[in-house]
Amino acid sequence: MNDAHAKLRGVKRIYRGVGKQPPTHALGPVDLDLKRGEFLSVVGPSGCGKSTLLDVLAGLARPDEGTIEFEGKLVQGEVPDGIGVVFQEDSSFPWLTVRENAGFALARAGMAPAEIKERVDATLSFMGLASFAESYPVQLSGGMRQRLCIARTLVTRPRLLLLDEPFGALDQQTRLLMGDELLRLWRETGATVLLITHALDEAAMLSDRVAVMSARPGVILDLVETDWPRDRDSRIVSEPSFGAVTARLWSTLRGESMKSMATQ
Amino acid sequence: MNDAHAKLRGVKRIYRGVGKQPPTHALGPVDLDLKRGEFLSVVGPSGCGKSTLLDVLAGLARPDEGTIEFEGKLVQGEVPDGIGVVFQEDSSFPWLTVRENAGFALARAGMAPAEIKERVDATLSFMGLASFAESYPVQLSGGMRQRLCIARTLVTRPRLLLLDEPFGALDQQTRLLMGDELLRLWRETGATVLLITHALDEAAMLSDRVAVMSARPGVILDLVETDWPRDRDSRIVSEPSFGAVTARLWSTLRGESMKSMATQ
Amino acid sequence: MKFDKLLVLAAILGVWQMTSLLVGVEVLTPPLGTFAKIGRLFADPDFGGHVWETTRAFALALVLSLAIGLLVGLALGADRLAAEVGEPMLTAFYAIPKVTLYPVILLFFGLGFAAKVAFGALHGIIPVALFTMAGVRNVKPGWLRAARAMRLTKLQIARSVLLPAALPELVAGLRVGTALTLLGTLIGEMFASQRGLGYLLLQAMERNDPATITALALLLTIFATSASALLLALERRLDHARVVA
Amino acid sequence: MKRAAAIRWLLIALLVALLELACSLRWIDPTAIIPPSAMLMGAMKIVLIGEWQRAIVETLTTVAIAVALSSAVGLLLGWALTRAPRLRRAVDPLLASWYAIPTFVFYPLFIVLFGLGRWPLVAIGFLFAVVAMTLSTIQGIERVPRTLLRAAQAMRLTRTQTALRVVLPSAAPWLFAGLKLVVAYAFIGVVAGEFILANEGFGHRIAFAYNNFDNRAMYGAILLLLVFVATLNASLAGWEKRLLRRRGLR
Amino acid sequence: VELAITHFGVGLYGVPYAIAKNKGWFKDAGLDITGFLTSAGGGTTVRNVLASELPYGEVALPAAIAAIQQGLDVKIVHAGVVSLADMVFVTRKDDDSIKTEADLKGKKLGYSSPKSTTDMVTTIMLDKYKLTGQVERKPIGGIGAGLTVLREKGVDMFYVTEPAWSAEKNNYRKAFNAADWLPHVTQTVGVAKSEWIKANGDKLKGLIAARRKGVEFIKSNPDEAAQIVATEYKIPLDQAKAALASVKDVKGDYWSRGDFDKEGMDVMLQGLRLVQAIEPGDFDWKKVVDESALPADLPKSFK
Ligand SMILES: Nc1ncnc2c1ncn2[C@@H]1O[C@H](COP(=O)(O)OP(=O)(O)OP(=O)(O)O)[C@@H](O)[C@H]1O
Ligand SMILES: Nc1ncnc2c1ncn2[C@@H]1O[C@H](COP(=O)(O)OP(=O)(O)OP(=O)(O)O)[C@@H](O)[C@H]1O
Ligand SMILES: [Mg+2]
Ligand SMILES: [Mg+2]
Repeated sequence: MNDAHAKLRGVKRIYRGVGKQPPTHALGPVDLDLKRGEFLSVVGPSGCGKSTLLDVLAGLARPDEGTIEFEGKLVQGEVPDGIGVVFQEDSSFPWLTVRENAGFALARAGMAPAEIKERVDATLSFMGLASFAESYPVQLSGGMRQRLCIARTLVTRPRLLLLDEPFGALDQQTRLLMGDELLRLWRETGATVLLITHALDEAAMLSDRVAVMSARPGVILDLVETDWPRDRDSRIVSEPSFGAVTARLWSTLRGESMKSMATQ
Repeated sequence: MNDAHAKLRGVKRIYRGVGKQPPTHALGPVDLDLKRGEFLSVVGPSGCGKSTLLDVLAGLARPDEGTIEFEGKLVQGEVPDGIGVVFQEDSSFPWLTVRENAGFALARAGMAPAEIKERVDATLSFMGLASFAESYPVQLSGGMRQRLCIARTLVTRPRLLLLDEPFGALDQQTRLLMGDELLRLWRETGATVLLITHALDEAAMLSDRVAVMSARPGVILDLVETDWPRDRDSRIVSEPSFGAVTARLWSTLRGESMKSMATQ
Repeated sequence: MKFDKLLVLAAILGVWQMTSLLVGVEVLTPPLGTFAKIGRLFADPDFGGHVWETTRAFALALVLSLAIGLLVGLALGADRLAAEVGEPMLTAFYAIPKVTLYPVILLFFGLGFAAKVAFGALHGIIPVALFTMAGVRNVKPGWLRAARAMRLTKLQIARSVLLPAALPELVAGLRVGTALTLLGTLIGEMFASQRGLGYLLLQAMERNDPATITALALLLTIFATSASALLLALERRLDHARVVA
Repeated sequence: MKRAAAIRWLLIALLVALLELACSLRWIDPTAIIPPSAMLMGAMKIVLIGEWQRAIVETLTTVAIAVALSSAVGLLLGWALTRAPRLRRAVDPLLASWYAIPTFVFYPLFIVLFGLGRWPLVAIGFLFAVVAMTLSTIQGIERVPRTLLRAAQAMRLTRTQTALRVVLPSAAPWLFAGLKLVVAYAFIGVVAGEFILANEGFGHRIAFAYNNFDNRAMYGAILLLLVFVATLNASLAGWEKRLLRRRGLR
Repeated sequence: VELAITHFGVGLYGVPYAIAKNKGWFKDAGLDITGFLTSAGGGTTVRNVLASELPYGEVALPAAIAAIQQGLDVKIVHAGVVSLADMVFVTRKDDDSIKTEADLKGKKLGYSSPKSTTDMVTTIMLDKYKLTGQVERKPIGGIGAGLTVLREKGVDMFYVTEPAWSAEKNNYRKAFNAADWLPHVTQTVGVAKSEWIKANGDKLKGLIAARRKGVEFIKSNPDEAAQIVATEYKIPLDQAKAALASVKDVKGDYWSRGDFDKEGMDVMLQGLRLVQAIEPGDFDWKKVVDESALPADLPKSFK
């Protein structure tokens, strides 16, 4: 596979317990190829190892088994250049204003202030945060803080964008708007996107492929291709085949979630 | 209105800005009666003041204008007995195990250990956390932590339950399961429930009434009655009138979200 | 604000005066007597030289304490292994009575200015390091993960994340470190000197001159308090997050 | 943990070996530093001498009292200051600057206030240690996440329950940092106090050895002191580490 | 360069040096002495001497002995203060129950710290007056602490040294002087690094000679000497005068011209053994003393 942007082979992750606790086998083995420029979503029951998958893929944690390659190079214990991550939990810096937060990575990379300002202003404004540029994160609502974290990563224009339930705290309409913005950016920048989400319709609507994960330890049960055109937006939900995709995801997932709630 | 469990009259909340920042008018004026034993959902665009509404209703913050009554008594600067709150953000205690977290409020209230154990075990198990009872919150996934916070509040069996996007980090199937559990509990305990959510179908499916809030400053634009039987569960989604309810919510909300993203 | 400070000041003076009355002026010179003594000290043409001597050594020692302390603290706080290896050694070493290290200091720094500076730094480095370490260690892991995901270098993480995130602890460390460096410099001066405030203090102790002792102690406290207030003001300016919360 | 200990011991062994070598090759003046082997002999001799044993017990008791007092008072003081922000702002600059006062010059004052013997030394150790605890407590309390306090409020916890069940455990990592400083400072204060002023105790014995150029006794005593502090800290550290681990804070 | 002189400015040991410097006699001997390094405590001063550019200084005799015994590279080159005339034992002003040593019976006597000079001196005294065991001795610390305890009635008697005593004269009652029962005690000696002595015999001779001139000057010109002490020590002239007079009043010389007083040194040695600061047994002064730089006209005690 020559066009694989990132490659996971036999990736496993096991958390050691504290004290006498037994270890938790959280993930894998997972084999997955992320094609260059594709939009892939991952869905799976709560606690199945989605965030763990993102961690090892980004190089934030080492897998206990298996290898990860990004752009042909092994990922080991360090986040490679070109990857951008939005975390599930709020990780905005409370000591910086919204604007400073958003421009943080750029400033550290030594970009010229004028260019930073331009990029940040543009991003904040389509994130609906323009009028809060001088506020601090504590002054934002939960959803606004989540949008800030997305903005902070988007401004860096990563080649591989990893998003962990980035719209979890947003209302449905805002979610749709954000989804469309994300699609637009994805088209414009040609980036590869991996989106972890718990909204099946969102996964179905945005993605080229959707990976369905099993209950913990998470392995990939199904990989659904959507065959949407590249030039799509949220109106795709009215396509007849949309229902088929969500139905397939739903049927696979249903059983896993039940299992996961029962055994955990 | 004699059966009003909680009463809001002209409630407003304005956050002072820091330094030269202008104040933010976040909420109101809001007038709302929560009927005893009803299940009311609140939906609204991100940043419209939903969490703020919950804060003042619970007595965690004082409104800048207006009054709140709970069970006939004024709520002022203190959480009245009988109210249980689940916050939007993770508020589990990191130094306690899952079990200890869940039993925390009961232990403080002086309940007998045996009874605590019984209640906690039951709650953890239907929350799908039974096998993680001895784990610490850092060892849980985002969704599991959210479930823990719900469990911690449910064990206290409040008469008025306030939930701020409690299922935000859960996958759809788990969400449905949780929703059904919540309905069951609601029926069994006869509690009044106020649920803040950003999933319109969830709001439509669970509630007796759904309040739709405007963009900031949030006021109540619409109060939709669903007329579902008390004895319902998630299968209600297949009712023909279900579509009508969500459509109505959707149409009101759409414009507000757009407004909110544009002006913020 | 101002009023509160004046009130506290008045309270301190009150307690001081009362204690002085209680234990006798031969033991604790009362406030007025101390101020008068300070006036007389400043009137002495040699006093400026003594102050300058101490200030010089203190300034250098302070720079060393803060710089080395911060670096060590950051390194230990950021790396769990380094902390587990280094911290017990640091704390244990710190508890050695510094006086006994005098022969070692003499051996490495000789007699004079360098030894004084070394003594000052010796007192200051470790508290700065320990406070810094504690602060850095308790920084929310999520922020560090974000920083790593942004591919910040170690230095950038230290500067742009650890420093602002642990600012209150850092400033506390710097404040304690500053005061202790001053004390250390002074003790260094008591070992071998013919100039400096430490020398004056030693003379006053040996001659049983409580007025001078109290006056010098007050001067030192005023000095350290000013430094402390300055650092606090700096912290308030930098730490927006706390202002908001 | 095992690895850290191993590395630490290795490092210590290396340093010791280096020092031993430097001393035996006479790179270092033996009147300034003696080889570790000689220090060890000195230490062993000390533990066997009754006079020293008494001194050690005396000093450890004084330190223990100072540690107990200063951590308790520091905790309460820190807590009180966070409850009274106006007072806090007013006294804040004074908190740390207090360290610059050469406490031992006020020994006569302490004698009048506390009499002869142990208590003036306890006072010196206490004064030295209490601020570290106060500052750490303030920090710990200020760092309690707001959402946890809100949760406590929502659960209708009383003030005492909130303080004991939420604030205290949440601030625990900072309190631990403070406690470790307290141990170090109490030792420093008491031993230095004995060194300069007292007539009993470990510090005085060290001073005597110092003044008599009895390097064996002096370094032996220092070695013992290191062992005391290290043991105390190690027991704290084990506790602390469990606590941090649970919270994912390394 | 600076000379390390123990308790310079707070004890009278340094007075001859102050005069020699003030009079320019060090310069005459080809030495550029710019000031005096002081410190409290014998051990530190010896260490300072060794670390100093000019490795010579005046230190307490017990410290010198200890240093040499522990293998430090110093020799005793001349005697310094050979009397305890500066050590005054005092009581509270209103307490006249202690007039003679014998009155100490059943009283509380303070001293600085175990194994210190005051420990030895009081031990010897009690022994001499057969009071051992009948007087409660309490170690207290420095003079400040001691006087405080005396005032607070924690002890009935404490010691004060000159020139501090001259400043406190009116606040306490002097009972007696340590020199009353121990007329010969060598308190301080000049020490120098052995190698340096070999290479710089002339300089050392110059130093000793300059100091000696200082000692003689105190005798011949007490008023001017007091004047110089007042400026160099930064104390009031009256106090300087009184302090010099008080050590002169006591019989015997206070400052040696440089020559040793073997008896006084042996007393100190005996004291050190008494408090177990040095091992019992023979002690060979010849091994620690180097008389080569003493002026030719002064008697040599350890040939
Ligand atoms: N630090 C940790 N230590 C121990 N176990 C952990 C740790 N982090 C996660 N786990 C366990 O690993 C499993 C997978 O967690 P992960 O966070 O990857 O789930 P997730 O799929 O992201 O879930 P969610 O949708 O709820 O966020 C869970 O069972 C969790 O208990
Ligand atoms: N502590 C605060 N200080 C200042 N402004 C605040 C504060 N908390 C919230 N706000 C502002 O109040 C408004 C409403 O916030 P709130 O958290 O109630 O929104 P929300 O409806 O819960 O949004 P979300 O769905 O994103 O959680 C927002 O515009 C926010 O910026
Ligand atoms: Mg997750
Ligand atoms: Mg909210």
